[in-house]
This record gives sequence, structure tokens and C-alpha cells, in this order.
Amino acid sequence: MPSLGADMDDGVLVEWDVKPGDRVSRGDIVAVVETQKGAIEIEIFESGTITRLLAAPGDTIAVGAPLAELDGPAATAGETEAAKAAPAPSAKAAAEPAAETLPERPAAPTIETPAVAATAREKTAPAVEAAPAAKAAPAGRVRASPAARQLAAERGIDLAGIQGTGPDGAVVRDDVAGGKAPQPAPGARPAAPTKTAETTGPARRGFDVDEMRKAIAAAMSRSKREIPHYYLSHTIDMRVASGWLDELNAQRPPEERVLIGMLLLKASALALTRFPEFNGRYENEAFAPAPAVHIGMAVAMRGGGLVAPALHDVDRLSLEELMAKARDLVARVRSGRLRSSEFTDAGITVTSLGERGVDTVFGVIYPPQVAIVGFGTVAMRALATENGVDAVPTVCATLAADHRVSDGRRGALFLREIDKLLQVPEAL
Amino acid sequence: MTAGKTEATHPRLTRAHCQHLLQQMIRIRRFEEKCAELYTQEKIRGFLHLYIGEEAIAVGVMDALEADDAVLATYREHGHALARGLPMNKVMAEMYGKRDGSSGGRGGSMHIFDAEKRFVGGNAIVGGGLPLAVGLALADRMQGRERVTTCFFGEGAAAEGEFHESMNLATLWKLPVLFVCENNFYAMGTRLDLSESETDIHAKAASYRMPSEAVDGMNIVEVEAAARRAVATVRAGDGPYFLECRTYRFRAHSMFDPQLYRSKDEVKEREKKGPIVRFQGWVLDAGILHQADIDAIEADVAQEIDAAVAFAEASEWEAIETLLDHVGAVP
Amino acid sequence: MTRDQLRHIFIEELMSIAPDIDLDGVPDTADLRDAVDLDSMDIMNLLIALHQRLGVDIPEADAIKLTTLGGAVAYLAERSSAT
Amino acid sequence: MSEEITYREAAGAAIHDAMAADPRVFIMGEDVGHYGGTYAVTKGLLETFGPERVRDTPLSESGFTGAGIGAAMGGMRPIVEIMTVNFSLLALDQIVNNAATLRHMSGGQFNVPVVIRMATGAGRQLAAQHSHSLENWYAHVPGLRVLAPATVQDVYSMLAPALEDPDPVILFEHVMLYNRKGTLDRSAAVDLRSAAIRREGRDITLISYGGSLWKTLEAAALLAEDGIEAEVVDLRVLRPLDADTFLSSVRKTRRAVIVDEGWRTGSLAAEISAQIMEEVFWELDAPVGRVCSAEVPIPYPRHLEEAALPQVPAIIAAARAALGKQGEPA
Repeated sequence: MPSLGADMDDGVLVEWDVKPGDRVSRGDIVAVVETQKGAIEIEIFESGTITRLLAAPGDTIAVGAPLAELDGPAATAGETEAAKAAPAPSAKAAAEPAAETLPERPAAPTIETPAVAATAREKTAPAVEAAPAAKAAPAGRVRASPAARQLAAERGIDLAGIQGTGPDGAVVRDDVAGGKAPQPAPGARPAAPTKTAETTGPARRGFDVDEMRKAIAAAMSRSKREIPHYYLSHTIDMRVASGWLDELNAQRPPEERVLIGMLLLKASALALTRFPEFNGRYENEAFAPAPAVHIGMAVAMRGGGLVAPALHDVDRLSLEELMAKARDLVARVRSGRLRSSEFTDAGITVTSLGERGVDTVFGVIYPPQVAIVGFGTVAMRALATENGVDAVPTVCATLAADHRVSDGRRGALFLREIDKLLQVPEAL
Repeated sequence: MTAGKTEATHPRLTRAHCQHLLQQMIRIRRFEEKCAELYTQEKIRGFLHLYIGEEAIAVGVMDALEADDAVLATYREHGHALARGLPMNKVMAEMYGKRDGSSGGRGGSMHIFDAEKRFVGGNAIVGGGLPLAVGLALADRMQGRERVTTCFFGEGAAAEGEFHESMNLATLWKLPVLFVCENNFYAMGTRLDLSESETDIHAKAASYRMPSEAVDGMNIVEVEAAARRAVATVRAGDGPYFLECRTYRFRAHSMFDPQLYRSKDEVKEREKKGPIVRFQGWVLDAGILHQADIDAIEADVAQEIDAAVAFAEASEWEAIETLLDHVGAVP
Repeated sequence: MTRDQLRHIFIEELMSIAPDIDLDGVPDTADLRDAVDLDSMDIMNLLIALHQRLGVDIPEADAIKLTTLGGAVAYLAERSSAT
Repeated sequence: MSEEITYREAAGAAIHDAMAADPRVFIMGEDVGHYGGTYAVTKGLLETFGPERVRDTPLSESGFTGAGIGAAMGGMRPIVEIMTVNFSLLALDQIVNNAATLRHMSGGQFNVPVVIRMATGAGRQLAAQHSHSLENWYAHVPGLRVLAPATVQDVYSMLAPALEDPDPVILFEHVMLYNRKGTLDRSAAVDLRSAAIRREGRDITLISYGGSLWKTLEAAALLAEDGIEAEVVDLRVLRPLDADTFLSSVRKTRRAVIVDEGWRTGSLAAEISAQIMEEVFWELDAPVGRVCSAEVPIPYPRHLEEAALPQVPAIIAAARAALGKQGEPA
């Protein structure tokens, strides 16, 4: 189980995308794991053949515990991880004696883990022991809180289909009450064809609104507490850019069209290559510039909350590639299925209000990033032009940046650079 | 109780008083004999500690006390309760555990209480009543009342820390407590010399500078005389007084006691010098009372006991619903 | 293709793109961008999906006609019969 | 009218005011008079009320506690001070076998209106015979009322009703509270039945009392920074427990952690946990957590003493675990 963030201790396996015997290559998606932040696709970093799967969907697996064994040239990820995982007291799910109901899953590899965990627990004897550690539910039984069971029984909901967010991944009442999680009974949404249910099936997990709210609250509180923000705003004339784009799109079938937001993203990315102090992380009282231009694209969730998964190497993508990636990303956000790396490696966030927003957005920096660029709605506004005051499409670009890392002067130049780039859209 | 008797420091052995003393002792004796019988019939359960052989102490001391004095006793307290004037009906009903018992049936044989008679139990922790007696006396002192608190306990209590703490506190604060040690020489089955380095119990009290004396507890006249002296001293405000009454228990410690620790001969020998046999013999010899008087006493007592048994039998059990009553003022 | 079929397809594709929305009680005349919070990326994805599934050409300028359920069905009916 | 005073001063003021108001009230205990009280709570009372009513006792816990019980039965309203809960074990016989039982044994004829105060708890490096928290031993006993005032207001305001209580009251003062300052309104009345919600929250219920309350509140404040809103229940009265208050809080939050300086095994926390299981099992979203003292006599060195006691990080960890959040806050 890879660590997908410092605050992640474990994850719940949602599905396997591979089976024993499958050949896998570095970068392949092998599984989907549910975390506090949503369902995340697990990439494999080795190549080889899957020999056996060590966990079953529904299992809670501690970070560092092996998910599968790989037969390959080098030391397999599985073996390495296994060695690391054994002493972790919470590595219980991996070795949970579920073999009899999950025949594809031998009990052998980390069979000693429960004993280790138990011993560790007795010896540590600290003042805390909030929830007794030895509690992996028997295989086949969903770990669910009494409150969740009660509500599920009342509503006739099958707990097995619900992803838990409670202790050790237990299904808690909110997971059942949330309703967003799987299975409204068929027919509950008459207008929706059956495919919907499938689409919203196992992958459409997580993004618990309450949890997300809490995570946002924590991150934004920390940001406002720790980061001395400064703010700049600049109105950009979009006549050239929108004209160019309209012309481009008019010729193209829908799948090849580009949204104006991509121009804004791309211009930001190119500008960042010249202003690296806005792209990176501020940690341990030091700024580390990012080695690449990975931009977190803020995507609002319907019903509240937002995520900002990363678009990688935006500066090197064509507008069409960028559009395809962004579409894919938004689609996966909608279905709650993001990749691990997308959560961790953005060096800056860009938030764009789109066509139905307002004039200006002042962002709050997402720590440990050091800047956020905001774009208001592109709309016709009065602007003094060479023709006098004219109605032209404009966008208000803003920058909120960390004063510990950069100063207003550089910030201003950065925004102007974006402006300049947008005046030559064909070069984007 | 005869009016004005406490004014005298010596008992006046009138015919009426002797009759009273004898009748009280016989009441206790016959009552307890009946209790032993009822115990075998399972009418009385729990522990049953009989006072038989020691009656002279309770009767002798109690006669020296006033109505508003407080009395504390041990789990061997049926005799004290009766001598203090608790109605035999209520005491018997308490032995049964019935609603009309002196403690509403909640206490049983070891916990007979009566607020009206200021009879403060019935304490079944050896030594446990002594600090309470000190406190009751302290309250009297602080409130300016000339009352005496009398505390009965066995010689076994002298081994408890609470005994020594109470001796010290009572003397230190000059509190009006009469400590009455009923020394029957056996703490359950352990003979005094096997448990105490100093077997002279009243000497222990004396070491706390408390006026202290030992008397023959089998001689009711001697007990009463000593008690009157002691009570007068205490009531005068001179602090506590310690009376050791040497006595003997004729029955087992409780009903379930084969008495392995002493011989039958020893018991027989002692019984010959029992308080009732001695006093009865003396009043007959002296012509103060006649056999007919004694027969009348026995008849009276038998009738009282029959009535008490009938009363206890007829009394109701407390309803289960009342289980949690009397835990606190606010349930 | 009947209007009902088109309606079914439209909803199916819409739910595929935005499985987290709830169309219950949304009238045919409601602007979906307001009613269920579709953004420009969602609309774009919807156009693409419909284009691929139905083969109808949907010029950029016509995207606005697909922002209500009723409008979309009417538009698709018109366009698909035209081809 | 409010004033800002220490817990120690408030405890002393409560005794002073009670003695001034009722001549039946007096205080007795080791070093309450000439010494001024081990924790200086009774300082100055001897000068005001004299040695009869501020009564130094010999080191006879059982004797003077029993005397207090007897004096209560004799019409006085004694306040018995026992230096620490550890020493109260020497008086356990009198408290448990007499004070708690006399009303019942006598069929309701006698009652014992005594107040027994004692210091409790660790944190002053007093080692294993002066630092324990045995509140639960007393909270176990029917016939006693057990109070654990954690605030300046409570330690002042609980005494008067405790003295009015016709039955024995045990009042615990945590040693780490004596120097704590707080606001006191002498005219405010409190009851001896209810727990208090010291902080409202929706995510988890933290239940505590006495000295641990403040650690619990500190933990709740830190949890809030992490987006977790903890509700903090101050039990105030350890017997009889105000189950209604903590149960309705747990019904709301569906999660509970109990912070109790007593040892875990057989603790008050265990009792509360059991009551939660019995009453709101079907409404829980997580196992009930406990943060208790380690199972060791309290050691002398500061770092070991601290390690033995419930501390803020442990409370936070337990709360996070109950919420399914492992590890350190983000």
C-alpha cells in the first residue's frame, strides 16, 4: 500500500485491475484504493508478472503492507514492502485470516503479523489505546459501526456496497446516510438508465462531503494561519485569444475543441517557467522550487467541496493534449477516481471560474504550495482600447502568493507575463 | 427504669430493682435461646451471635444511662437492644428481616437500630463503632449537651487501629464517651493471650491517660456500680471513661462454630458462675426475691417471647419495589 | 430514433459524465448548468459523447441548445433526422 | 459579582463562608489549623473560627473520619479533610462501612450529613503514595455522593449544597487545580446532579472530570484546528453519574473518548464506557475510547510521571482514532 500523503495510514482496496498471471509494466494501474480523499488508482513502479494478490476488495491495508506479489527481475515491490510492513502494528488487514473465503489469497506471507501486533500492543502500554487494535472483522463480514448497521437496516441498504470512512475503514453512519455512495435501489432515480448504477459502482466512491469539508477546513485554516498572503489583480484583454479560439473551434468536431480555460492554463504554465518562485513547496522554513510545471486544477464538486488534482507538465503539452487531459481529469473527479500522484505533486494551483462565474477570484494558497492563480469569468466588459472605451472580452487574473517566498514586484511581472502570452495564442 | 437512679453512683438494691435486673437478664437469655431455636428452623438467617453469658454487662450498664444518651454496640447486640428498651416485637421482627423490624428488616441480627432510643447499632466491623462514638460525643460537646455516648465492644477490638485512634481522640478532646469493653477472652476462636501482648485491656486505655477500671462482668451488681461511677464522671465533663467487664460467652461465636478452640469443661465451669445463676441465687438466698417471683418473671418473659414470635411471623416482607429505599435521602 | 430514445441516450451520457448529479425533479426546461451545476467542461464532454454516440455534428455555436433536457432532445431529434 | 481567584482560594472561601453561615459546620483533619492546611486551603480559618471549629487531628484517618461521621449523626455538619486520597484508604472502613451504610442498615432512621474533602491526582512528582486517583473506588459505593469540581466556580459552589445534603458527600480536589485561576460568582448556585458541557461540538464527545478536564479542553481546542469539533463533558458528579448528559452527547456525536486519570482497569472510564454500550450501542460509529493512566504506581521522575498520565496528545490520538483518522493531524 503506497503512502499517498503524510496523513495516510491505510487504504481500503476497492478493486483489482489485474489478476495473477497478468503481466504488468511500470506505470500500469493495478488497483483502486479508497482513501480519505477519494478513490485513487494505484500505479505500479515495477514490471513483471503478478503471482498472487495478498488483499481482497474491502480489506483495509496499512501503508507499507504488501498488496500483491510480483515475479520479476528485481526485488519485487511486494517483498520489499512486506519486510517494511511486518512490524507495523496496524498492518492487520493484510494478514487477517480471511484466506478461507478468499481462495486466491494465501495466508502465508505475513502470517506472523498479528502476533507482532499483539505483542507490540501489550508492550507499548501507553496511556492511550483508543480503539483496541485487534479488530479486523472476520472475512465476509462488513466492518460497520452499530449506527451504520441500524440505519442501513432501516433503509434496506446493503452495507457491503458502501465504502467506510470510520476507524480502520469501518462503515459509519454518515457513509450510509450520505446516500451519494452507491446504490440507491434500482428505480430510485427513474430517469436514469441502468448504466448509471454501473458507472457509479465501485469506482464512484468516497469524496465524503463532510470529510472533504473537514480536510478543506484544515488545509485552509493552516494556510491562513501560516502563510502571509499578498494579492495582485490584473485585467487581461482577451480579444485576440477568444477570437483565435472561436475560429479554431468552429472548424473542429467537439472532441477536438478547446476551452478558453486551457489557454489560461497554458499561459500560466509557460509564465511559471520564467517565474519559478511561484511553483514549488514551502516546507521546514525553506522554499523548494518544483522541478516541473505540475498545475493543480481546482475542480468544484457538485454539492460542495473541491479538489485540485495535478495536470502534469502543462508547459510541455499542446492545447489539444491539455484539453484531453483536463477532460479526463474532470471526468475522473466526477466519478471519484483519481490517481495517487495527482494528489501530491502540484506546485501551484490555478482556479478558473469558467463561463458562469463572477469577475474576480482571490484564492487561498493550498499548503505547502506558495501561490494560486485565479481567473474570473471571461466576459464582455468595458475597456479603454485604442478605439476609446469599448466592449471587449476580458478576464481578471489574480495572484495570491506567499510573501515568505516572493514579493509583489515579481508577482506583478508574473501576471503581466501571462497577459503577454495570451496576446499570442497561436504560440501557446 | 426507676426515676432518679442515675443520681446515685451506687445501685440501690431494692426488691423492685433486683426484680428488674433479673427480669432483664432472663428476657435476654430466653429471647436468645428462642433465636437459636428459630435459627435451626431457618426463620432467622445470616450470622447469629448470641450474648448468652454476658447479659449482666448490657443490663448493668444500660441502667446507668439516661434516655437521651447514645448507645453503640456490636454485632452481638440483641441483649443491648432489649436492655436499652427496644420493644422485643421489633427486635424479633428484625431478626426475621421483616418490615416491622427495628431497622425495617434491612439490618437483621447484626444491625439493630432505633433512633428514638438513640440506639446507634449494631456495628459489625470490629472497632468500627468506636470512632462513631467519639464523633457523637464531639457533637454533644460542641453543641453544649450533657449527654453520654456509651460504646460497647469486645476485647478483640483492642487489636484494631480504630480502638487506639479513638482512645487517643476521646482523651485528647475530653469527650463524653463511656467505653465498655466486654472481654470474653476469645476473639471468635482466638484466645486473648494468643492475640495480645498486653492482655490487661483496661491498661491500654490507661496508657492514653483515660480513667479506666476492670470489673467482674459476671456480677451485675458490680457492673452496675462501676457503670454509675463511670457515667457520673463522664457526665461531669471530665472526659471519657473506660470500663473493662470480664465475662464469658457460653455459646459459640455464631451458630456455625464447633468451638474447637475451647473445651466443654471450660464452658461448663464458667456456666456455673454465670450472671443469672449467680444473681438469682443471691436474691433468693438474701430473701429479696422468692421462687414465685422468678416463676412469674419466667412466665412473663415466655409470654413476651411468644408474642414477639407471633408478631414477627405476622409481619410482612418488604416489597421488592422498595429494594433501593434508604440508600440516600434522594433516591 | 424516437424522442424517448434520444432522451434516454442524452440522460445516459449525461449521467456517465456527471454521475454525481441528481436529475430527479429537474424540469425539461431548466438550464442544466444552473439546475445541476454543469460547467463548461461537463458540457464539452457531453457534446463529445453525443457526437460520438449519435454521429450528429454539433457546432460549437449550438452548444447552448443542449443546456436544457427538452432543448437537447428537440435539437438531437432535428439533427439526427437531418442526417 | 465576579472575582478572579485561584481554585485554592475558592475552596478556602467556600469553607469560610459555610462556617460563617452555619454554626454546625466545622472542619477537622490533619494540619487544617495551625499549619494552615497541607494545600493551604484552610489558611486563616483557625484565626477566624478558633480551634474548636478548625480542629487539628492526630494522624488517625480512620479515627477522625469516623468521628466526623459520628458528629454528623449527632447533629453537626462536619467537613473532614483527608490530606490525599491515598491516605483516605486508612479511613475507607469508616467511609464505606459506616457513612455509606448507616442509613440503609438502620432502615432510614439515621443519616450521615458529612462532607469529606480530599486531594487527589498526580502531577506534582509526589510518587506512588501521594498521587493516585481513586475517585472510582468511592464512586462505586451506593450511599455516597462523589463530587469532582474542576472549576473555581464549582469548588466554591458545590460545598454549600454538599453540606445541605443529608447524606455523606466525598469531594475530590485535584492537586493540579489549586493554583488555577478562574472566575467566581459567589451568588451563583450549582446543583450536585448534573454534568456540564464545557465545550460544544458535533464530531466526538470527550468525557472527563477533575484535573483531566483542562487537558481535555486543550485537546479539543487543538482538534478544532484540525477541523474536528469535540464536545467536552465535565462529569462534575461522579456518583450518581449524570448519564443523561453524556449519553445524549454521544447520541449526537456517535463517538466517545473518556479521559480519566484513574488506572484503566476497572476505572470510572470503564463504567461510563459500559453505560454507553448499554444505552447507545446502536448509535455508535466507533468503539468507545479511553485515555487513562498507565497501569503502574505513579513514578517520581517528571518524565515518567507525565508518561503515566493522560496527556493532550494521547487524547487527540484517541479522538482521531475514533474518527477513523490515524496519525498526526495534517
